[in-house]
Amino acid sequence: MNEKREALVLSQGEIAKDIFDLWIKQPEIAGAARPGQFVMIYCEDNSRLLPRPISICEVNTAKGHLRLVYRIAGEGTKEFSKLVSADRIQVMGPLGNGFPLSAKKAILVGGGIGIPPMLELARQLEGEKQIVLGYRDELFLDKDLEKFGQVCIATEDGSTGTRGTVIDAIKEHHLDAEVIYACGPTPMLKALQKYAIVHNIECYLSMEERMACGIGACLACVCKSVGKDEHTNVHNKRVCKDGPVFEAREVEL
Amino acid sequence: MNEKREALVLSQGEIAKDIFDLWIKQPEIAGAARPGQFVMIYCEDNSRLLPRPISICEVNTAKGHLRLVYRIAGEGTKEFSKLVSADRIQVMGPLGNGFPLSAKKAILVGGGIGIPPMLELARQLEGEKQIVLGYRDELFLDKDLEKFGQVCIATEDGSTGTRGTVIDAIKEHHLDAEVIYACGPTPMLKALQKYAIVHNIECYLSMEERMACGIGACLACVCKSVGKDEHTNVHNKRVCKDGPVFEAREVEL
Amino acid sequence: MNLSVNIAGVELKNPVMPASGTFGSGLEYSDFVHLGELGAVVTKGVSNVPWIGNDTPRIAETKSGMLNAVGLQNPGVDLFLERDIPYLKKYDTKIVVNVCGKTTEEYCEVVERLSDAPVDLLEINISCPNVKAGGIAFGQDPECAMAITQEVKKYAKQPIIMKLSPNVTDITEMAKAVEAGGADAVSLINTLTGMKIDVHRQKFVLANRTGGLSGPAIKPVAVRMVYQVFQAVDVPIIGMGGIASAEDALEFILAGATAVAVGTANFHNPAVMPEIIQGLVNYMKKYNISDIQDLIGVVE
Amino acid sequence: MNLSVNIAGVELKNPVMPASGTFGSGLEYSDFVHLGELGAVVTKGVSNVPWIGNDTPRIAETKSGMLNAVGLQNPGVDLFLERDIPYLKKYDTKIVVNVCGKTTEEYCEVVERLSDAPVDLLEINISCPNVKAGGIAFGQDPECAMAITQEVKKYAKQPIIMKLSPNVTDITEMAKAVEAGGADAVSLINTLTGMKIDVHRQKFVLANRTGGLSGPAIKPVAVRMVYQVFQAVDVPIIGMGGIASAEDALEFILAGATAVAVGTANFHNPAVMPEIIQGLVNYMKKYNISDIQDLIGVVE
Ligand SMILES: Cc1cc2nc3c(=O)[nH]c(=O)nc-3n(C[C@H](O)[C@H](O)[C@H](O)COP(=O)(O)OP(=O)(O)OC[C@H]3O[C@@H](n4cnc5c(N)ncnc54)[C@H](O)[C@@H]3O)c2cc1C
Ligand SMILES: Cc1cc2nc3c(=O)[nH]c(=O)nc-3n(C[C@H](O)[C@H](O)[C@H](O)COP(=O)(O)OP(=O)(O)OC[C@H]3O[C@@H](n4cnc5c(N)ncnc54)[C@H](O)[C@@H]3O)c2cc1C
Ligand SMILES: Cc1cc2nc3c(=O)[nH]c(=O)nc-3n(C[C@H](O)[C@H](O)[C@H](O)COP(=O)(O)O)c2cc1C
Ligand SMILES: Cc1cc2nc3c(=O)[nH]c(=O)nc-3n(C[C@H](O)[C@H](O)[C@H](O)COP(=O)(O)O)c2cc1C
Ligand code: FES
Ligand code: FES
Repeated sequence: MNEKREALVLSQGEIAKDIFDLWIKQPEIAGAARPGQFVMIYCEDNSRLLPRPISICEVNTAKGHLRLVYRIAGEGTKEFSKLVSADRIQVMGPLGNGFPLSAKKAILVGGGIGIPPMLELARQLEGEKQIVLGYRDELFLDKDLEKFGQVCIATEDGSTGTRGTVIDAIKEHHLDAEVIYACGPTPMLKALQKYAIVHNIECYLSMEERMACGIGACLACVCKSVGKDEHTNVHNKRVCKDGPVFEAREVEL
Repeated sequence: MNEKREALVLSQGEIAKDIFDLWIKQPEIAGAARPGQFVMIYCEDNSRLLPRPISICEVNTAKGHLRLVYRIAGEGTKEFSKLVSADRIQVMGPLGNGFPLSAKKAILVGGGIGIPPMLELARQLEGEKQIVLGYRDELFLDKDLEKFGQVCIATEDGSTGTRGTVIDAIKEHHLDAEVIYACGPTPMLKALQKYAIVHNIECYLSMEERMACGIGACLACVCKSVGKDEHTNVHNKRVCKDGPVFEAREVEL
Repeated sequence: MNLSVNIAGVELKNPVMPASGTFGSGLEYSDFVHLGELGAVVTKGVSNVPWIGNDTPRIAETKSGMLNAVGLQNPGVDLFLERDIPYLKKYDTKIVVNVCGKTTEEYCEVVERLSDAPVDLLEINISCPNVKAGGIAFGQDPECAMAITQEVKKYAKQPIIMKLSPNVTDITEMAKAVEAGGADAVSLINTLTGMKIDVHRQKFVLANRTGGLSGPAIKPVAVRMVYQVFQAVDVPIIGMGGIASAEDALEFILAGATAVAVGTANFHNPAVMPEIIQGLVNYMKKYNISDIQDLIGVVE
Repeated sequence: MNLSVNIAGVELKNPVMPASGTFGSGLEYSDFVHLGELGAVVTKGVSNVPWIGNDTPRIAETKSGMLNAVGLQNPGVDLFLERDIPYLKKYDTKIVVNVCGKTTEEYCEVVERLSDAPVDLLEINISCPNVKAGGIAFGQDPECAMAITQEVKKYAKQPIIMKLSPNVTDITEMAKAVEAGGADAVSLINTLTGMKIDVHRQKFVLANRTGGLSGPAIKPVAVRMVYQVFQAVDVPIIGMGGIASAEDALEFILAGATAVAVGTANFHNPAVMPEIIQGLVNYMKKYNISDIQDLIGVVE
């Protein structure tokens, strides 16, 4: 049976302002995790009932370790940011479908707090990888990703790399690919969706939506889909179960 | 201005099953505390709003230390029981009136989790002290109290001292006194009230009631009083503000 | 020790079931819970045709609670009968189908389509606050509630549970109305209507503006209403609203509920229902209670 | 930056005040809060003669909330006028007196006794769920609510705030009724009726059985009702129910409240009101808002 499981906190550090890098030990989840999947982390505070979805950033299957990188967005992530090594947390997962792997020439695009899942993806993809990272200003995980391919950076304030968006960076560096993988804010996903359609490139987008159950039962987390979803036979796919990764042509953004 | 203050946890240990012995550092509160007064401890968990009243068990004014001894009764005290040294908690106090001190020959009576306030009282009373402690079974704080006078023990199961109640112990040991101070469960207080009236002894009872504000404003914690209360001019005194200590003849139990 | 209870002639092996809409039709949670251990499975609301539901965001967290405005997205009764009922029939549990609609005719159509299906009980949701047209009105007006109960009863072959809204001045009036209309049982409470505002964006958090408040936050209101309804009617009560532990479930039973449903707590702990069932057993052992039915409504 | 707001012609230096019954008449909290910093002080409900209130236990904690059944213990209007008003007059703040009664006559008697006192506003509590005789009926029936508003208005020299109960099917109907009756403002919400059961003792936790639920648990319901009432009436609204931070207060203001009251949160943090006022200032600075009145009801 799947279940909410206890995980041991191995270490935690702040790698950029309000961005935390958490390593936990949870062998069952680490053993099953695929890039693009996520876990649910439960709050200890009893006034916060809903679990928080966080992408799997890196996995050490042999050791049973998982890396999660997250930004403080509200009370729940603030609670998590106080965890220190030897603490215990409740986690469920791995959840969602994950990115479909292939050996095609790929562009991996991460925007802001959408960057973390790109790391495990980069580790597992076998083909040529070009990695495009968009930041507001301060960088994180860029050094980790450099090991796996050419990294192009776009910053809103122009402090590093291309001034502007990830699309600007893709254009500036004349990147091309057979497949795009992306995770980041909706405007970025929208731009990539358009880019992929115009350039006729296969493209996988990881979506975000508010979740309650995380396993496809409550219908909180739907996104508008082109095809009918199998579950309720309407045009609403569940991000937690049918996604979070969708082919760009499958979803309406 | 009075306020909710941060206190530093110095140490905590379990001195009997589910009975915890907590030392905290809070100089303002320690500096003002009198025997029979209490503090309010706030929960960190946001689902628990109300502060928990806990009697002051011992004070080290010079160092600014306070000792609190409490039983796990529910979720709040369970939360407190997990505190370890160097943790911080929010505390308000000292609150309530405390026991009136004198140099008269005294009997101090503590029943169960009503025993803790007797310790600081015993330390500060100057006259002759006879100390009667009632337990269900396991003893605690008895050794601390032995330093201040003769200790007589009553246990429900007869495992130590008199089998029965504190009244049985008082009778068995033929104790007499000019003043009785007591804290414990209502049946015990009721018996002592009667005993004091019959024997015409001055008697101070420390009462317990559910509290919200702890400072006399919300009228949650009233007890039926013989005289009219000054606050609302009815026969309901506020345990938190007019008490928790009342002369036995003042209250209806 | 007897844990079984009887709702309108249907015997449940224990009084614990999911609250409609929080458990899908059981499939997704079957990874976490042996469905055969539950007293019943209650499905998400089903309507005559597929409903697409509301826009997102559909949920928001609140202190010890949550708001939802899913808007009854569902595949419609046809796919439901074809797929979900056969799936549930594999398990040794009772099947309660929650029915929603915008008009009396729609409710009756669904009930009629279900009448020959292997379904044990029908729960008629006249209280969902998230559907614009109709829906809620039935649940807030005693005469409408009685009328729809009577109509539905004409088509139903299974016993009918009327699910009541807490957003009313007097819950007993509603309970009496559906009892008079022929309801075989009542379930309560559905969600309290609430709202959350994002003060930084100065916008409603939910696309639907309002949503239904559920979870431990509302439990005191739910227990009070179950107690009041228990005093007012004779039909059995399925109690719900914030149940997250065996003690919570016992509050409802002592207040007068024959069975209980667990909603929001599934999101916090997908294995909560078996834990609650075990907690009931422990309680009965501790206090030497041989039949759980001896606990119904005995608070004093 | 302007933080002041106007309730029926009375200018408050800021929109923050205590909720009636949680702050006594200010005396006890003056150790924690400079009363002169508050927009107003709202007193505990006062009746024509002293009321002894309910038996204990009067309160119970619930998840992110609490139940209370204090039962309006108060010294009666005479001692109140003699002691509490002169005390409050020492501070540079507005005085709102909360009035309770069992009959229309009792309400009118108190209002008349207060009419020449240096009191700025009267808040008429027609919604306290804890008083057996009368009380609550006024707050749950639009006609009764209108009638009592009209009667009270005959005796009042100060503007009248009618305090509404959330235990109704349609809060806008109640708000419209008291507006029609001449209310100068409305305040909402009072507590939701709830119950807690001690499952080990199988007894009601509160001596009064039911109590009023307050605190963050009920905030979503309160915000929703304030929003609905803002759409329905023209009189200013004092919003309350679970406010514990400046963000909470802003939710109410954006939903349509002109001022806000803080109740249960005082128990968790006796200095919460000055913190909320400071938080409002910080918010206005951050978003470059020069007048707090520009925030009232602007959610979209
Ligand atoms: C599939 C998926 C993967 C994600 N991966 C990451 C990641 O790797 N790193 C990271 O920093 N963030 C990630 N997020 C976003 C993250 O879930 C939210 O930032 C987080 O839930 C905020 O919780 P909070 O308690 O701090 O905020 P609060 O605002 O207090 O949360 C209140 C409620 O809203 C929900 N919520 C708030 N923001 C979001 C959001 N953006 N998306 C979904 N739910 C939200 C919370 O889960 C909670 O239920 C992911 C989201 C999804 C859906
Ligand atoms: C003046 C005073 C002094 C006290 N001194 C001590 C002491 O020194 N040591 C000790 O162990 N206990 C003491 N108590 C009792 C202590 O306050 C409760 O055991 C404690 O509040 C229980 O909290 P909980 O969260 O564990 O229980 P829960 O049952 O979860 O608490 C729920 C609510 O009920 C209140 N409550 C529960 N039991 C009591 C109670 N017996 N009295 C008052 N409120 C209660 C809690 O404060 C809280 O608001 C004292 C009580 C009072 C009034
Ligand atoms: C996400 C969600 C969806 C719901 N959908 C339905 C539904 O389809 N039909 C229905 O009658 N009630 C529905 N409800 C209400 C629940 O069945 C239940 O009455 C309510 O949530 C109170 O119980 P709880 O506090 O345990 O969640 C839903 C509740 C939630 C949280
Ligand atoms: C202990 C207590 C006593 C109260 N007494 C009164 C009262 O006397 N008159 C009144 O109108 N409301 C009374 N209320 C209701 C509050 O004024 C307020 O409407 C309600 O508690 C919601 O606000 P909150 O969640 O901030 O507490 C009382 C509330 C509490 C908790
Ligand atoms: S979160 Fe419940 S269906 Fe996705
Ligand atoms: S706890 Fe508020 S008056 Fe005593």
